[in-house]
Amino acid sequence: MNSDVFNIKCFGIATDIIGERTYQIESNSIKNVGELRLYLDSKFEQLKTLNNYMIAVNHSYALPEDCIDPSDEIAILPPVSGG
Amino acid sequence: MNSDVFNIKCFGIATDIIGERTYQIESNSIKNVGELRLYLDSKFEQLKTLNNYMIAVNHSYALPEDCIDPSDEIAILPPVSGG
Amino acid sequence: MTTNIKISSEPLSIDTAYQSVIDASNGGNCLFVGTVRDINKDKKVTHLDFETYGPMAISELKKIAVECQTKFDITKISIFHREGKVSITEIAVIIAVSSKHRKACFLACEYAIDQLKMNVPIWKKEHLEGGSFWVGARP
Amino acid sequence: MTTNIKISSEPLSIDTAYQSVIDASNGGNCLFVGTVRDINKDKKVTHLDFETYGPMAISELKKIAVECQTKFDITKISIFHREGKVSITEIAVIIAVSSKHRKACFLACEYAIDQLKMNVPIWKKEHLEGGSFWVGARP
Repeated sequence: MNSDVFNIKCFGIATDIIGERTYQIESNSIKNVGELRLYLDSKFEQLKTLNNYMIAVNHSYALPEDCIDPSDEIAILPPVSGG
Repeated sequence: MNSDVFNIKCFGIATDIIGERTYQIESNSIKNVGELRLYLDSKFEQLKTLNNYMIAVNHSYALPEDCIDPSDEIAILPPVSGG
Repeated sequence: MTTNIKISSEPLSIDTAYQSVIDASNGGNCLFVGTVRDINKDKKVTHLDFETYGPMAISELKKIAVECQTKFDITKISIFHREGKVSITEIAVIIAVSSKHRKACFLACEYAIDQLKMNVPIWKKEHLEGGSFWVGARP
Repeated sequence: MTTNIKISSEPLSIDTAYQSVIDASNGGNCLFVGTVRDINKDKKVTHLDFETYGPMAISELKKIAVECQTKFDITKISIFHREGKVSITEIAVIIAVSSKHRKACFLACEYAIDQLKMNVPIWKKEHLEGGSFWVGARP
């Protein structure tokens, strides 16, 4: 795996919007969750039609200021609806 | 069954205090629940050691002013503790 | 509106209670299961005995079921209570409620057990290692 | 303190959930059982599909279980959730809680399902007669 490729897991409606279960981003400039969100929002306009979405890093909800690097497990979580 | 004999069903600790499952009272003067309670309280001092007790008439909780006659199904209900 | 009321000297089945309330139009099901504890107020309990005033207990349980259906947005409720001897960890009472949305089934289930404990003519005799007594009778 | 967390593609058993929380020192047991409704917002549902982010869902469910044990006076809690296809009236989720006294098990059970619905990465796709959609994704 290339060291500057982020592998982003997609779930629920995010898979439909992004068109893949794992979306790859090759980037040296994305350093935190906020930058990742800006990238995704510009690339996939439809993400803005959601009732928000969250980013998880290593199985925890992440804040915009949380740092990420390609070795992290990153996921796009649209609004959950379990239960 | 004698027409002026009340048959009072006893439950829980009331059976222990009164000593019988059905207690008979022969009386022409008891006309309502309040009078029955006065009679029982005077006869069985230990009823006063209870956290109160209720009288049921025909399967419903009764108030002191509710009339009773020997054809009614009457019961002494000590504090309930189901569940 | 469906209500199921039962007082039984046989063990109570959670599955029977659950099956009696499920409904394709309901998404929420709440069950309260009251079991017999081994210790009460620091004393070791061996078993319980429930005495019931049968016809009045059934009548009061029905009132609670109907009241729950009036007060809360539920469609089905079942209340089962044991009578006679009940051992430690056995089930004394089951209340099962189903509703379209979950909030109502929680509210109704808790209301029903609270009312049952206050108003239904059932008496619990607790058997301890050193004797027995009627619960809650005296201060 | 005992917690049981499970995400399963097989039918969930209420009895298994109940057995996992009973305890001779507890008198109160509350179960919430979430089932699949046939109608949602006036549309006929044929079945649901639950997608889960497995490891994170398990981790979030554990957090809820531990939080319940911190916030409420309970000793045991189990949370079971289905994944994959689930049919009408089948069980999607079971939360079982036991506590010494009943108030705590009701509070914890309701808190747990509220938190589950808000925070656990599980997504429900509703299949209707005329198509399917991800629940709650869009305004």
